Formats: sequence, C-alpha cells, structure tokens
Amino acid sequence: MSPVLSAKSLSKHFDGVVAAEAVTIAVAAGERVGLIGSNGAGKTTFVNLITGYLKPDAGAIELDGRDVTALGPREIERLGVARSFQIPQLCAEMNVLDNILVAAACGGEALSFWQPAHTAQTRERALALLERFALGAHAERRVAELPGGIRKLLDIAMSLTRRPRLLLLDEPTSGVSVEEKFPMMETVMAAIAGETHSEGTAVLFVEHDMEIVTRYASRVVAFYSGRVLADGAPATVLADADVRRHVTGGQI
Amino acid sequence: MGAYAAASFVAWFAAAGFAPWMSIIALFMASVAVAALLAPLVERGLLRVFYGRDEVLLVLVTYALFLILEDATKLIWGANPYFVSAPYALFGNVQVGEQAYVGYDFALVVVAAVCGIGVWWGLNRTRIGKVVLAVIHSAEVASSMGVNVSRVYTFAFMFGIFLAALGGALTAPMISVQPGVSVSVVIVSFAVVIIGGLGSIEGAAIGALIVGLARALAVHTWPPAELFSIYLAMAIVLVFRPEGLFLRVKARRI
Amino acid sequence: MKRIEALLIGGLFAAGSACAQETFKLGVVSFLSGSAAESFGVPAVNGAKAVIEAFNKGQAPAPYNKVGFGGVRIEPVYVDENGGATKQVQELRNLYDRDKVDAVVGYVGSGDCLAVAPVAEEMKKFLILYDCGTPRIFEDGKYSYVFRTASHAVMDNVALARYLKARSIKAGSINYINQDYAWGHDSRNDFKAAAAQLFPGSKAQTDLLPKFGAGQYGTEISALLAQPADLTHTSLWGGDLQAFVLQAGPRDLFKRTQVVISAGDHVLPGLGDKMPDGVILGARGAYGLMSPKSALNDWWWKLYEDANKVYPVQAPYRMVQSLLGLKLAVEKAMVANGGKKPSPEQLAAALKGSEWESPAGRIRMNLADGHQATQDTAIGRTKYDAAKKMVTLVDIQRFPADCVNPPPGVKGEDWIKGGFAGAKCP
Amino acid sequence: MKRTVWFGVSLVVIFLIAGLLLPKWLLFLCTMAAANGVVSLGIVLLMRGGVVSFGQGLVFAAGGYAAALLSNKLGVTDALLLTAAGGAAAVLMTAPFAVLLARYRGIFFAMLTLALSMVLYGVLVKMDALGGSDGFTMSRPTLLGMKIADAWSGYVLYSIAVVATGLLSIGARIYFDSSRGLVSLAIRENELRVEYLGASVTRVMAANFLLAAFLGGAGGALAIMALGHIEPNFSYWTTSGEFVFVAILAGHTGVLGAFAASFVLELVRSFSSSYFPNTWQMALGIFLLIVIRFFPRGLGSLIKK
Repeated sequence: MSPVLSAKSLSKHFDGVVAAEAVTIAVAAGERVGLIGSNGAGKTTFVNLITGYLKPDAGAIELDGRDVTALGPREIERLGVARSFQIPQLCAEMNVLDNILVAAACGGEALSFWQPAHTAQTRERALALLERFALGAHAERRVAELPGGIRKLLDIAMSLTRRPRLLLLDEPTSGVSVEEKFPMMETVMAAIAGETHSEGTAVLFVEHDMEIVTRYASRVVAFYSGRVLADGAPATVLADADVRRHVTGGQI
Repeated sequence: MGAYAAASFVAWFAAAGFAPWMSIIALFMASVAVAALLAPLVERGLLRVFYGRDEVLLVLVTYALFLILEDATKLIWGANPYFVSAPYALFGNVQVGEQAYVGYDFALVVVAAVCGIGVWWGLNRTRIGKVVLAVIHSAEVASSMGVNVSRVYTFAFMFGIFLAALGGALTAPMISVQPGVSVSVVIVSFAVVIIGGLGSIEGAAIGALIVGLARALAVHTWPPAELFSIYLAMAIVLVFRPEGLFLRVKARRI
Repeated sequence: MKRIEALLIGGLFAAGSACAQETFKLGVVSFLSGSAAESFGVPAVNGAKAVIEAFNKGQAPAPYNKVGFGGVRIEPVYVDENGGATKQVQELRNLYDRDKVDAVVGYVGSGDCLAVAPVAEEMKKFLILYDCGTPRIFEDGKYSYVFRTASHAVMDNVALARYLKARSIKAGSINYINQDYAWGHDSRNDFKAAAAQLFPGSKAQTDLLPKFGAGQYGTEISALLAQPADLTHTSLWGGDLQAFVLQAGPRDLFKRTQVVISAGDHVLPGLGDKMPDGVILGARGAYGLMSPKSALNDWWWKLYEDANKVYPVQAPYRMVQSLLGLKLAVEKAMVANGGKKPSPEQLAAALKGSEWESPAGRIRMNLADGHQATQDTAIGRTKYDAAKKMVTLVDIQRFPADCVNPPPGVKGEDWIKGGFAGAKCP
Repeated sequence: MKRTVWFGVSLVVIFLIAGLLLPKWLLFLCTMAAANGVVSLGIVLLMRGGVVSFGQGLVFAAGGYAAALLSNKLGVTDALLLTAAGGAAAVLMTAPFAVLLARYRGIFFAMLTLALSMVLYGVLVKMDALGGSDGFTMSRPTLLGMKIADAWSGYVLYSIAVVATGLLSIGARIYFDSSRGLVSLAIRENELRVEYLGASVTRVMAANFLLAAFLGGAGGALAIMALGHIEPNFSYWTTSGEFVFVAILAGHTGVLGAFAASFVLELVRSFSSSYFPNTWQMALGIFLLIVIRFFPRGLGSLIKK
C-alpha cells in the first residue's frame, strides 16, 4: 500500500539559512515516527512544509500518492492531515466543549447557516472524545482558566476530531511538568489508538525528550541543519555517532 | 481648538501692542497652551482607562470627545467668526510665473517640513525618542526596564495634541474660524494615517502628500471627483497594501 | 409651566406639559451649531428672539402692535437644525406631538426643507419655511399646510445677470466656483442659463465644485488665476465665502476678474477692510444695507442692532418677515373664529395668498397657489468706508418681484431658458 | 432552535400590542430605533467574527435608495417587499468587496469600510438624478396591496418595522447559534487554528459581511419608509459612527441588546436636542463616554450575566 506521506527531496531556504535540504521521508499508516534534532535543525520547518503553511523551494509532497505540494493548510487538512501546536492554539474565551465543537464543525462538509452547533448528537460525540483524553470534567470550564498540561491535551484532542490519517504533534510534552509527561503521553497514545482509521493513523511527533522518543516512537528521524542525519529504529539512530555529536550530545 | 486659541492669542498680542511678526509666536504659544491644558485632562482622565483595549473603542471615545469639544469651543468662543489675519500678511506676496501666491503658504510648507523632520529626529535620534519607541513596541518590557510608561504616554499624547493644535493655529489665518471647521479634518487625518501606515512618520508624510495631490489633481482635472478623491485614494492604497504603505513587518506567530 | 419626566428603565416617557394660561407655542428651527450657524442660524434666531420679545410686550409698530399674536403670549421653542434631515424629521414630529406646538417656523438647509415638508403635511400641522432656497419644494410637490415666506433662489441669479446687463459689464468669459451640493449646483445652473439669455456667445470656462465646508481654496484660486475670465460667479456663503475672500484677496483674484456673488451680504460686517471694493453681490432679497427706507425697517434695524451690536443682514430679515406674516395670519384667523387660537387649517387659509409689509418691502404669497412668496430684490457693489470702518454697498439697483421671479405655474429653470417670458421690468 | 422562534414571535406580538398604547412621537421613535437597531445587529454579527465595520452607512444608504427608487420609479410599493429589496440591493452592491474585505482585520477593516461608504456618499451627492445632496422624498408604502390611511400610518409603519426586524432577529439568533456562528466566534479568537481545522476563514468572513449587508440594507429600507425622505447623509461617517456605537453598547452576545441600545440612543438624541438646543452634541458625547466607560462589554452582557 502506498505510504500515507512521502516527502521527496524537499528544500527550503530563508535568505541564507538552510531550513530544509533534500529531505526525503516516507511514512506508512500506523507508524509512530519521532522527529528529533536541536533547535533550528529544521523539525518545525518540516512540519510547516507538510501542513502547507510554508511552500518548499524545491521537492514535492505526496499524501496517499497524490501531490499536495501546492495546496494550502485548509485543503491539506481536508485530505486527512491534522496537526497540534507547540504553543496550544485554542479559543481562550470559549469553554473546552465549544473548542471541540468548533474543530468538529470546521472539518465537516459545508458549514450550515442554521443547523445549531449544540445538538444532542454533536455534544455526545464531543464528550466521548474528551473522555478519551480524560478532559470530561473540564468540559464547561473556560480555556483561559486551564493549566498548561490540560491546554496541551485539548490542543491535541481538537486535531483528532476528524479521525485524521496523518497526525503531526509539535513537541507534545514541552511545557508539561516531568511527572505529568508520561501519563500525558499514555493518554494521547491511547486516545489515538481508539480514534484511528482501519489501518491506523500515522503519527509524526517532534520531541526533545529522548525517553519519550524511545518509549513511544517506532521509528526515529534525526535532523541537523536542515538535512536528515539518520532514519531508522530508535536504538540504532540514537547510537549513531553523528546523531550523538550533533543531536543528543551523548545524553543517553 | 488650536485655531480658536490662536485667534484669542493673536488678539491678545495685538491688544498688548506687540509687533505684527510677534503673531507667529502667538500661534505657537496658543498651541502650547492647548496642549498643556487639554492633554493631561483628556489623557489622564479618560484615555488611560482604555489602553490595551480594542482600538475600535478608542476610535469611538475620540468621536465622543470630538462631539464634546465641538460644543465646548462654541460655549467658550461663541458662534461668530474670528479672523486671524495678522500672520497671513507677514510674508507678503510671491509672483511665480503669472500666478500670484501668498508668502504665508510657502512659510507653512517650511514649518510643516521642520516639524516633520523634528519629530522624526526626536523619535529616532534622541534618548527620549528611543524610550518612546520602546514603549510603543511593548509597554511591559519597557516598564520592566524602569521606564515610567504612564509618563511617556502623557508626554507622547501631549506632544500629539501640540502638533494638532499647531495645525489648527497655522490654518486659522487662512480661514474664518467658526463652528464646523473641525468636521472635515477628522476624515482627512484618518486617510493620511491609514495610507501612510500606523506609527510611521515617513508614512504619514507620504500619506499627506498623496491626499493633498489627490485632491489637487481632482480639482484641476475632473472637478466633480474632488469630493471623494481622498476616499478613493485611501481605498486604493488599502487594497494593494492592506496594512498601509510603511508598516513594520510583523513577527511570524507559530 | 413645569415639565415632568419619569426616567423608567424601559424608556423615557414625557408627561403632557400642563400649561398655566393660554399661550401660542411656536417652534423655531435653525442652525445653532455646524458650519451654517454663524452665517444663517444664530443671527436668524437672535432676530426671532428680539421680535418675539417685542411682540409679547406689544412694542411693534402698527399694524403689528397687538401683544403676542392677537393678545396671546408667544412661547418659542428653539431647536437646532444641525444633524441632517433624518434628525430634523424626528425633531419636527416631537415638536408637533410631544411639545404640542401650534406652528413651526424654520429650516435653512434645502435638504431639511424637502424632508420636513411632507411630514408636516402628513401630520396636518402648520409649517412656514423661512429661509431655504430650493425651488423644488413647490415645483415638485403640492402642499396645503406648508408655506415659504421668502422667495426661492431663482431670483438671485436672474437679478445678478440683469444687473450686469444693465451696467453692460463685459461677460465674454465666465468662471464658476460653487459648493458641491444642491444649492451650489442650482445657483450655477440658474446663472449659466440667465447668462446664456442675456449675454449670448459668452463662454463658460473653469467650472469648480469644491466640497461644502472645504475652507481651503488654494488649489481652486490657482485654477481660477490660471485662466482668468471676465466674470467669476460664485454662490459660496458663510465660512466658506469668508475663507475664499481671505485667500483670494491677497492673490489679486478680485483685480484680475469681476467677482459676482449671488448671496454675499452677510459676510461684509465680519470681513470689513479685508473685503475688496467693487465686488457685485446680492442678498437674496432687499436686505441689510440694500433694504428700502421705511418706518418698519428703521424700527427693526434699531431693535436688532441694540440686541446684537451688529446691523441685521439677510438671515434675520427673512426670519422677521416670516414672523410678521404669521402674526397677521393668526390675527386674521382669530377675527374669523371669534378670538380662539386658530387651528392649522384656519392658519393656512389666512396666510394663503396674503400680502404684508416687511422691513425688506412688500411680501406677496402669489406663487404655488398662494404658498410661495415673491419679493423685490437688489444688487449692489462693495465699497469700504474708512470713516465708518465698515463696508457699504453703492450703485444699488432694485428689481421688482415680477421682473426677477417666474410667473405662477412656471418652473424657474424653464422660465429662464424660455427668455424670462412675462417678466415686467422697469 | 424551536425555542428561539417561539420566543421571537411572542416578543413581536407583545410589541405590536404595546404599540397601540404609545403616543405618536414615541411610536415613530420606536420605528426608527428598530430600523437603526437592525443595522447595528449587522455590525454585532461582524463583531462576532472579530471585525467592526465603520462604513455600515454604505449598506444603509444602498438599501434606502434602492427601496425609494423602486417605489418612486417602478411603482413597487409593498413595504415587506421593499425591505427585502433593500437588503438584496445592499448585498449586490457590496458583493464585489466581500471577499476582499474578508482578508482585513482590526482598524484597517474599519477604515476600508469607512472609505467605501464615503465614496458612496460622494457619488450620491454628485448624482443630480437622485436629488444630489438634498436627496428626495418617497411616497408612503402600501401593505399587502392596501393603502395606509393617514391616521394609522404611524402605527402601521411601526408594526411593519417590528415584524420585519423581528423576523430578521430570529434569523440572526439562529445564525449565532449555528455551527457557522460558532466558527465565527472561533475566528475572532484564533483564525489561524480555524484555517488549520479545515474551514475557509475568508469564506466565513465574506458570508458574515454579506449577511450584515442584508441586515443593513433592510434597515435602510425600513428607515426610509418611516422617514419618507432619503439623502446622502445616510452614508456619511457620522451615521456609521452611531451604528457602531449602538453595536458596542449592545455587546456581541445578545440580539435584543442591539434594539435596546438603539432605543436608548434615539431617546437620548431626541431629548438632548430639545433640552440642550445649543449643546446637544456635547450631551450625546458625554452619554457615549459614560456608556463606553461603564458598559465595556455592552448591554448584552448585562442581560447575559
């Protein structure tokens, strides 16, 4: 079966700074890929290229074999690509439930002028999703009053409302305290498992914490100054000499 | 308000027997008086409450102020017209080709240029200017570095009022100062600032030139269009440069 | 008389005004703010205040010497005309319904006149338009409750053209500068048509239409000086006219072309020595320095000058002539109905087609089936009198009403284009 | 949604009955408050999307002139038809700008709408065919083919306004509660995320602008039918400024807030000019300041709290 995502020799330069150089990666359904690399290595740029926020200078992006290089964020999302944000992008004045309802409405077919947003059916489906993220209790609370960890979870939950084929998590555990990190990732991975397509959602997550990467990634891609340094099983990539020198700095 | 104050100051100067050329000084003093009196009252009393709030609210607050000041000037100075002709004749006439011009108009251009460059120099080349720019960019950071932000706001607002009052004072000799002169200025100043891009001095200068030329061009080529030439220019600029001509680049958000 | 207001959460309801003893409530609407206040609004209201006070004390000369209106004291209610026609329609309804006025005299802006006339007609209440000049009121519509006690603007430009013809002033080429709104367009069209009749072959050159209330005429003056014409016609008035004169004077526009102003007398007191000599101007009637000699005029001149320290110009004159006409109509109606306060219908019947003496000469309601007045007018030339430190008007020529007004039933513009058919001139 | 419809209809009936008791001048004031209120409701709709139009005079004038011309020139005089025609005309006139304007935010959206409304003002003053700056009068409309008798004209125009604005308000409430309404609120707070979630921000904003234009045009038609006279001032910036003030006073939560605020403004305007003939502008200005100072979230928030 063709890969869910295939990036072919993508490159992107910002007046002299090499953000991406000949990046070629293919991701199949069900894979859990960790993207590691120091700050400015090109991880977030890669995510922004995949989601259409940035246009590559060269190379192509394919989703299920279809070229989407020229499409904008909205069209790409409709093709089943969802992303969460390093800094949670939420609607602060609205409550948690409404945020989920917004996500559900935006992904739906045509936005209706008169179909009420709050119906028994839409509420029930949204609450189910929140339960899966252990956010049920916060449904009526205003987002502005929520602590960092909860906001992170909500941000990821919103990207899951449309059962995406490819999910991009941008540093899911950044800004979350050490004790909460693992329970949060457990919840997220369990929720993703519960929500997926028949063959399972492909997940790419940008992460600095190597313990998270080794535990949750089935495969790791290491970036360094815009290039792919190594791509393979977590153990082999983390043991690679270049990766140790440029990325992990001998952490393990 | 500046025009009316100028009318009173020039009258007091004349009554006190000062020489005609002193009337120029009277114009500047009138503007300083308006700034000194009006600015703290309005800024401290009113605008302070709205900082950081939606800028549309500020537009409404200034619209309400406009209504109040319109009647206030009428209560203080009454409805009959004032003529401030002393300064107008000071610069004699200038013959350019077969068109005769009044020296005052050229003097006005010079004063405007001096003010423009002065403000630009003040903002970009002096310590106080740097502080004001810092506050504009982000008040929190500036105050954390020990800048008394509220005093900077008051000073900046007072200086703004001074320039506006000076504009009124310098126009006074050319017109008959009476109720209703203020309405037309509101929209033209909006147009100039929007065309020029918020917060940029070069932008305001270019914006003013565009508005002035648009009006003059309309008068000479297609008189009926004079009425909405300014708004047309404003609309056209906004269509091509949504943030005005000279706005600073905004940082990327994600 | 106390007025009681209860401010409820839901809304503000005004209880009816309990009136101690019978008074004639008169609504007076004119500009108390905005750009027309200084030139037309406030002087007219000052004129009204002076005259109403004189009426209430019975000090007016015969035949106006009864106290108030036929013995009934007049209680004026002043309303500001500034704020657009929409607001004026609401204010008029409030005057009739809420304040229960018996009659309204008002309106300077032609837009306001066009807006309020149908409302008064619908509410069957008595309305006198004392100042607005647009001929369209009675040419486009027919009213039984609405009257205009001043002649419309057609006569000003016709008289101007006739004055130039009578003094054979060269008019080979004409420049125009008029405010860009209905009054400006109508005046320019009327003068252009009149000039075409009286000066065949004269060429219209620059035709400028600055924004109403522009105040800055540097560009326009340069355009006028670029192609100086024999004649420069303008219908600018109030602050705009003063600014134009102040900016054009030093640039010798008045020396290089003969400037002609259709309604310019009201700026003379203010401008004083800054007003160049030899400018030909009208006052939309025989007003101020051009008013005819009469006992009534002397009384009025002294009454106004004592109260306001400046001699009356066109605006207060038009107000006083409307109040005099109203007084006679009320008193005539009271005679007919046995001394009771007249109903709007009785007032309308009394005023329709009537004539009366005013400080500016005889006012005759003989157009638009007795609803539109005609009056004599005059054109003069400015001359600064250093001794009296004021601008005087010399070489004044008077034009009887029938010479400069269209006959009943004929539209102004058609009458001019038709070569002033039926005009009776000396 | 059923609840909104029933609540709305019962409110309209209550107002119709109350109308019979009001004195004539207050009846006229309520009619104008309703007509202006629906225009401000259009601005409230836009505010929910995070933008404020300072040029709603454009659609107000477009609706008014369309209704007046239809009535005078083409003999279409049915009131409800004219109201709908006014709204449609406003939508047609603003359609070309809708997509363009949908990309603007904050003060630039306000200024561009202001500029467009002033361009229309300039054009209207220029067109002598439309009466130039004096505008022109419009004969009284008919209702379902019946001529309206003079005595009843005040009440009939009032009820036309109440019924029309009632229907439009019910529609607005339904729209506010719809998924598109919810997404508009989301755009107000984080349009980047909405775009990422798959909705076209531009299309939602453009649709909001056209809906607001329809409300504004209908308001214009209702106002001209009550006033009987239309002039370019409908599109002047001071008129637009008052609509914005009413919308701010109303707050962007409730629909009723817009009409309550409009009623309050009409009351203050009418009483300030008779009690302070010389300083009514100052009275209005002070009132505006008090409201902005003490009701920053608007009347709507009072009701909701």
